[in-house]
Amino acid sequence: MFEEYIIAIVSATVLGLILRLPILPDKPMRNSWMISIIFPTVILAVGFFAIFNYFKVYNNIYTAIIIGIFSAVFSKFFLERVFPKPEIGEQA
Amino acid sequence: MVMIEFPYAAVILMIVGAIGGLLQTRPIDKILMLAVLGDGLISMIAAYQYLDVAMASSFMTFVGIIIIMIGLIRTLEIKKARGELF
Amino acid sequence: MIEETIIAGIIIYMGLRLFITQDSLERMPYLNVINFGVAAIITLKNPSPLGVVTSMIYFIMATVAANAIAFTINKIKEIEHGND
Amino acid sequence: MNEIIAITIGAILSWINFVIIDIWMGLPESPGVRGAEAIGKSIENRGGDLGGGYFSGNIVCSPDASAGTLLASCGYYAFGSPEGGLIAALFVYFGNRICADPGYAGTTGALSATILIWAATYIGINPQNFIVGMLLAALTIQGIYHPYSSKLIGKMARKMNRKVIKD
Repeated sequence: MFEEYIIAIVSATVLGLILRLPILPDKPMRNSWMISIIFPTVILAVGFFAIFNYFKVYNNIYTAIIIGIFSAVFSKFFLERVFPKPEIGEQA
Repeated sequence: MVMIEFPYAAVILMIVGAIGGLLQTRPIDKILMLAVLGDGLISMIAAYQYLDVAMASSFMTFVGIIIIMIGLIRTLEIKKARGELF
Repeated sequence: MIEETIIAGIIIYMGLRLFITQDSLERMPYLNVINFGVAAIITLKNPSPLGVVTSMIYFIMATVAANAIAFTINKIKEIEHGND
Repeated sequence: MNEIIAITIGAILSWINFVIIDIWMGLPESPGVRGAEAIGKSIENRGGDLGGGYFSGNIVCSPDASAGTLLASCGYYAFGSPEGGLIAALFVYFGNRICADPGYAGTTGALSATILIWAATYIGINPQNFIVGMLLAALTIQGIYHPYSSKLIGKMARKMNRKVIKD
């Protein structure tokens, strides 16, 4: 039950370290926009795997590893393009 | 013990949105009341379990409100640049 | 059943109070409570995964719309009274 | 009569959860967007506190820990297991990024609410009590009377060292 979540977290962390993501954000941590391992890569990995864990077919180890790799690649290369950082004084 | 069914609350929301939108005079208040009317309509749809209609109308209503907002700001800026506002 | 009664009562109270109030910036927190109530009733009426996805999409889109409305109220006030 | 006690306990737990996390993540410090600043100034003009006003404006303008608590309890109730809370954290993070916010408060609130509900099911409090309780908690902050609630939030923020940053 909980092993697949841990495997997804470990997979995301290892690929994030290979891709040179920082581990923690900048020091005033509650208003920095830096993308790091513990936020949001691990959150993305756990959330995506929870969707697959609800359907009882795909909750095996290989899906967990693939989800971890996908979330690390997504947060490294595509997250800034999908949800860009707002300019100063811009609305939603 | 008194029990209130939910559709009465949705009906009251829709009446508040409609009459409030009639009584207000500024455009921004009219659009805020339009948002209240959309809330009542979506909750009434979802209370009778038409979930796909509720999902589609929650997209379309609020995206429409955002587009109306952008048009309102542009209109007021053009009016101010021409000097027609005061 | 008592949950539905409480949520309906809160929504009726907030709707009437939003109808009475005249300040347009004071209306925004009341509108936020109405959004909370509608997102709660969607899940309570439909306890299924599609129901909770509908509730999440509704709440996020309503919050984006409330953000746009508050921004526009501020912008209109700046335009009418000069940006100072 | 048992349900009323459960709803009361759920309301108190979710109130503590979202107020503590929102203040800890610095919502009373500064308005994130321009609309939140306008709402805060309006509440201050009506006799409230500026930090509490920024708190209310930030809750209105982006899904923070209050939305995280509500959607996590909704997900727990619909899915019947803690996976719903994790999915709610994912959705709240995406919604926060749409609304021009870094997204720390929403995801932290959703995950802590998931843990809290999972612990509370052992003492007989169901997730639907948490849904109604979160609505009651949001009503006490946003709906009753704005000056009193903003003064309470301002006092708690000053005690937790999250004052308004003036520039």
